[in-house]
Amino acid sequence: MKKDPKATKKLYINVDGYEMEDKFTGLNSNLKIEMLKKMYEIRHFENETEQFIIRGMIHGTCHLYTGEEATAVGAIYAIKSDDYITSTHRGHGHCIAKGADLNIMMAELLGKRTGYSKGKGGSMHIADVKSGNLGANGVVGGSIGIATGAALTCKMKKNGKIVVCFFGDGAANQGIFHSSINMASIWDLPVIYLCENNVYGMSTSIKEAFNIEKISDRKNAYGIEGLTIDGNNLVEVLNAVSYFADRCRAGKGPVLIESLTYRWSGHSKSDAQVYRTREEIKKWMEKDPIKRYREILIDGKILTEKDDRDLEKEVISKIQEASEFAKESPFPDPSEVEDDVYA
Amino acid sequence: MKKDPKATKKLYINVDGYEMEDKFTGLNSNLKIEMLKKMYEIRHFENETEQFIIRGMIHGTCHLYTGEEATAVGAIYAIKSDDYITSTHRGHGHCIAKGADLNIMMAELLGKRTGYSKGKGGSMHIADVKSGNLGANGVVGGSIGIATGAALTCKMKKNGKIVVCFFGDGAANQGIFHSSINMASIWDLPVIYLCENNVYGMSTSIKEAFNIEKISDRKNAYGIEGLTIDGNNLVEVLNAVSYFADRCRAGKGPVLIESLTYRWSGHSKSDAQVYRTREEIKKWMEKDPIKRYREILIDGKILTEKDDRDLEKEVISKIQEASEFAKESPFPDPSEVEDDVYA
Amino acid sequence: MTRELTYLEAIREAMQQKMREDSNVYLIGEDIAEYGGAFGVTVGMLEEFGRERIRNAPISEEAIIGVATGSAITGMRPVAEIMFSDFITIAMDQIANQAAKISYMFGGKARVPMVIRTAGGGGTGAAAQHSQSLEALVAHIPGLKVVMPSCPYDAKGLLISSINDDNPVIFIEHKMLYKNKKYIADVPEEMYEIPLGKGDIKKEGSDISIVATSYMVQKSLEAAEKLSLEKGIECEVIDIRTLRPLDIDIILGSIKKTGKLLCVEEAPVFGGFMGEVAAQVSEKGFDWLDAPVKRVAGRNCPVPYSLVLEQEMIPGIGRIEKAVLDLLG
Amino acid sequence: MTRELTYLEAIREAMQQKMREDSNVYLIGEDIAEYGGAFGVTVGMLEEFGRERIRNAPISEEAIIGVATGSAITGMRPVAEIMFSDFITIAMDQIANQAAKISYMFGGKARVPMVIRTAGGGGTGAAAQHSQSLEALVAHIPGLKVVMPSCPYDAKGLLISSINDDNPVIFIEHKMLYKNKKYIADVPEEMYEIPLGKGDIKKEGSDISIVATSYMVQKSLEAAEKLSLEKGIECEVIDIRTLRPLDIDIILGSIKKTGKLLCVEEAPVFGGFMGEVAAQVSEKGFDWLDAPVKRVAGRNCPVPYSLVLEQEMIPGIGRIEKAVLDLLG
Ligand SMILES: Cc1ncc(C[n+]2csc(CCOP(=O)(O)OP(=O)(O)O)c2C)c(N)n1
Ligand SMILES: Cc1ncc(C[n+]2csc(CCOP(=O)(O)OP(=O)(O)O)c2C)c(N)n1
Ligand SMILES: [Mg+2]
Ligand SMILES: [Mg+2]
Repeated sequence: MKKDPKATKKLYINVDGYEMEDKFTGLNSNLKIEMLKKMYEIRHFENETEQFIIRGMIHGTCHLYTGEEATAVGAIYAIKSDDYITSTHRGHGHCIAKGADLNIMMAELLGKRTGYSKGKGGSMHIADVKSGNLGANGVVGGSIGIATGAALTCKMKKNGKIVVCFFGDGAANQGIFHSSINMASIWDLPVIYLCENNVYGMSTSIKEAFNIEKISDRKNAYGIEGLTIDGNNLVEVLNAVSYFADRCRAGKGPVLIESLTYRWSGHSKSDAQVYRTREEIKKWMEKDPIKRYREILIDGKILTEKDDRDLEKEVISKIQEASEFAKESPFPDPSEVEDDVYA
Repeated sequence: MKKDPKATKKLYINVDGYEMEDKFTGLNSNLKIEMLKKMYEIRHFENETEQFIIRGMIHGTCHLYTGEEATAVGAIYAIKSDDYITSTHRGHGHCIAKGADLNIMMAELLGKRTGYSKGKGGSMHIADVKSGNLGANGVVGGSIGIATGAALTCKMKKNGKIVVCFFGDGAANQGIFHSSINMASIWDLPVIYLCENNVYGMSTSIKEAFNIEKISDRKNAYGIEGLTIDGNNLVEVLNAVSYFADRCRAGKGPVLIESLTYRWSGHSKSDAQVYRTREEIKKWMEKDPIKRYREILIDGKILTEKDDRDLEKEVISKIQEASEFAKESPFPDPSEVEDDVYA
Repeated sequence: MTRELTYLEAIREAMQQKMREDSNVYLIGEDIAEYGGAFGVTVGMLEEFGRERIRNAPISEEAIIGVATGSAITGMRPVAEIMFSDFITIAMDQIANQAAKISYMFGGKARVPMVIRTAGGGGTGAAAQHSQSLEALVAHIPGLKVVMPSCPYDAKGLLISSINDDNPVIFIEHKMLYKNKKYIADVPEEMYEIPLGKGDIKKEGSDISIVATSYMVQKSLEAAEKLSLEKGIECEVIDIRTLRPLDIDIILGSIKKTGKLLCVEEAPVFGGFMGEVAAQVSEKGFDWLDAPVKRVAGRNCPVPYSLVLEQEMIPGIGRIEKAVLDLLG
Repeated sequence: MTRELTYLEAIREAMQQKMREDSNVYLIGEDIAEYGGAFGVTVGMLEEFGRERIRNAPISEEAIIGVATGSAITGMRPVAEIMFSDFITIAMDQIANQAAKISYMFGGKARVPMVIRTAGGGGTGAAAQHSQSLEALVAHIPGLKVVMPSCPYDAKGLLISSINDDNPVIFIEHKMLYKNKKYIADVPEEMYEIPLGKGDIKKEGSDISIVATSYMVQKSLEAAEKLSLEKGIECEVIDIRTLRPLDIDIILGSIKKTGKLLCVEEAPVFGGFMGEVAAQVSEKGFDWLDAPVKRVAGRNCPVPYSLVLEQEMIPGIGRIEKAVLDLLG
């Protein structure tokens, strides 16, 4: 990340028992503003997606990332642009943060030929290998082994890259979580397992699915490092992931980060949300990661209220362009149905 | 277990940080001698099996339990006769300790119709549901979910039973180890996960397959109790399993016990054992669980050298009978091949 | 007494009635409690039966099936739910190597009375990992029974038989049938069994035999109606209902009459279950066939997302009609 | 230059030569290092290539395939070993839902050049969980290629093609062929490819066509020899070599000549892969067939332990001979 020349001496902070450099403060302003912009892009992309769903323009379901923006943006801005990520069924946020083209993404959601997967994948199957996004995944836990394999490539090719593997709290009880992290640990693979603990796996709360306080404590089963962070605080996410990314690059093996956050919308298209209360949702919405980050930037005189409003306006029109592009794009031709089954 | 009236006040010992009652000392002498007898039965059953293998009389492979007798016998004598166990590919020891008929077992190894599975299962597929043995398993880790399900039955039927789930160190890296133990933990199921750490999974040493010192530390990933014990010391195995069996029966949920032991023979029929040294094998053979237990009984004046020799002789002739029975038994008829596919 | 029920309601009623009758029957699966299952099949069951018997599991398909299996051999009669049939792959060892083989490996010394309910099929825009028809993978495994109901009446009777069966039964439901008003039908209130291994002729006809499974039975019936009205062609539509055991006699009986067979399934045609039907018919019905056995099935690709592609991948009425006309050539 | 090699040596040589040529090729599997694999296929490779490229994995089939997949889409060419084909079930989600579908789901934006080597088949007395022939489970999945070599020459050429292929290939070896001196054959020293999707006529004949896979090709050849010597019956024995893609033309070409087809495979007959062959032949070769297509395959049960039962379950020369005679009536 480009450093601000003015910021010379390092500041240190303590996150869940780990002494780490406060990398955020040293970042230059443009980058700090870019991160806010990315969060807006995610927020408004999901709002637009919701509109498409309501208007019945999306065939299939979508899992919205609204409310969790700080985790994707903070984590992905903590690594290099050519590092890898693997994503989940709730993948729009990771995809946008990793630099995906909004037009091409939106086109995919509408099942258009101009989409990332030519309309074959949809919301749950967007990948952009060139930008280092190895793909969303419809199988809960399904990408944990793939991320581990990508980290093996990094190690064997000695290309200096690392992998950030996003997955949910629900995925942490799948067998592949266990066998993959153990393998990464014994082989010192450069992968950050980033568990987005948003309190629920569909309707099942972490209280019901786990008998431990912190999912990050599972690091002890593999002899690796790890911690739990405030996933709605972009600064903390960025600092923690930066700290462990350096560790991974130094060949010190994988880590397990638990990022505490919350999904604002229902699990998917159809969810009556009988399993949680309005109060709980309200409590979490007060911890809006965008509001919190915006305030940090405004207090830090990095942008003004007006800059902020302009930024958000700019993003909104960008999203409008994206949905125009998507709507105007052609559908694939039925004759293409068996293309791409094999390379 | 029947208590010796003479032994009134409880003795306490400390095993891997747990204060527990020394149940062994209170047991009556017959039971103490019966356990030695069971260990002899396992040892000589395996010796006889090895002979059959050498003479090419066994179609298929066998995994011998020689050197690990204290774990099976100590654990199974710590629970009630109608409690359940699940076993592994290295299952002869568990099966014998749980009270299987040696004739019927040996007949199964020779593929005879009089065997436990009518010749359909062989060494890796012996079950005796009546005696509570839910079966060996050819799939490493394959029985961990089954044991957990049996424990669910015990809980739902409130029948006061518990389950001891035997598996190897190698199985502890399978996904089902993780998902099953987590499920048992959140549902407080009465199951003792007993990991027989015999240093190798086939040719792969624990040093190579794990990045942790104690497999029992994985208890922390599920919020359950557990410890590591000397698996070649029958007294310690019996006391530790008794202690946790009471806990399970009291509804306090599952536990993870790691029992340190060693397999004397090769992994299976064909194993050049290039992955370990003669010295290492010798070092472990000096910790012979039978020798150690016999000395405890002799020092404790529970049996004399002569009693011991007679006991072993008696066992040896019993094994001879078993192999005679097996040899004389008829093979199944080809017409039976599709029987028992469905209930 | 009968009432009109949806396919989903019929399935729920079968489970409710068996659970009231037999305390050994319980449900285990993901989000089956408050949420009532991803498709709402178990809505209301938590309230009636409580958490002990409606066991809301973590996302751990392999453990769900392992636990169901272990509880089955020790006296329970679990009904496990795998939310989408695509995820039976995660539990495939427990299904194919454990549950299916326990009776045989142990020489009949253990029984595995369990049902695995799962939602299969496409048409919902859920794409490659949430739309598959994987019945061929389980139908090939000795020790398993495989059931695929096509309507509410069959769904209830077959599920009751499956729960009463002492073997592991894979019960594959179809998402497009669950709530579709079009397929609402009369279902008796009382419990009744439909034997596993008996097919059913859903429409009689003398010109050609159509064998289909699950949702494709409904599509075949719609095609048959059109052909009858527009062209006076009378198709006999056979629903095999259970893939394993397979009622080959009902198929052969029909071919004796029609001399022609069209097999319709949703799964990709290559290596699909209808290959087995075609093979058995070509061997046992060779002398009665006066035309080659044809198959209309999914294209040889994963289920795509975009509606236009999904409709091309999954067989529709048009393809069935065309195949019938080709066969009658 | 050719030398005589066993099937096992031919497989090892293919891997050695590819690894010398391409540093992206590596092996991952259980006990493949010092131990050299459960059957000795990788003996000596640790010494030549070292631990980084001969990755000895913990017992974690699902992670092994997941890791191979992730490394494949990022530039490596993994050759993963699943010790017994029975255990592909543990990795079935990674194989069928991930590796197989990645290219399609991502619209061709990612490639998965990987090989999964695994030992299939019975005859070793290893019973139900170590003897299966599960090729039908993978052959049905679009996105996978499935290869089953029957002899040393094919084994080397097909494995080299599989490693060079940009798609996930399931390469199923047969335990009874590995070291059997009977099947030693000349194999060229240099690297050579046998295209995936091309069958091979192992013996020409005009009376009847026999299509077989893997070890059953050898059994069919032995039966054919006997029939030729004792009865003057000339069987044409076709080894399809790859189940997917399937070379249906070589089969149809043979049937044009013989008018009769016998399919031989080791897996339980019900729902087995030969159902697909029979179905395609009955449809496309209907006019040339002058007898029903017959199948000789495993009995519909798990593989039993006892030798007498195992020999009854798995097809032998006797059953093949009898089926040929029945067909020639
Ligand atoms: C293997 C598997 N099981 C079940 C599902 C259905 N499903 C989709 S998302 C989801 C919940 C996932 O929870 P979590 O991992 O916490 O991610 P979140 O949705 O909370 O972001 C479930 C059960 C699935 N897609 N894959
Ligand atoms: C799923 C699976 N993978 C591989 C094998 C082959 N195999 C049989 S035993 C064994 C080693 C098991 O090690 P461990 O669990 O420690 O038991 P031990 O043999 O040491 O008693 C292996 C790899 C198998 N049977 N099942
Ligand atoms: Mg979650
Ligand atoms: Mg071991």
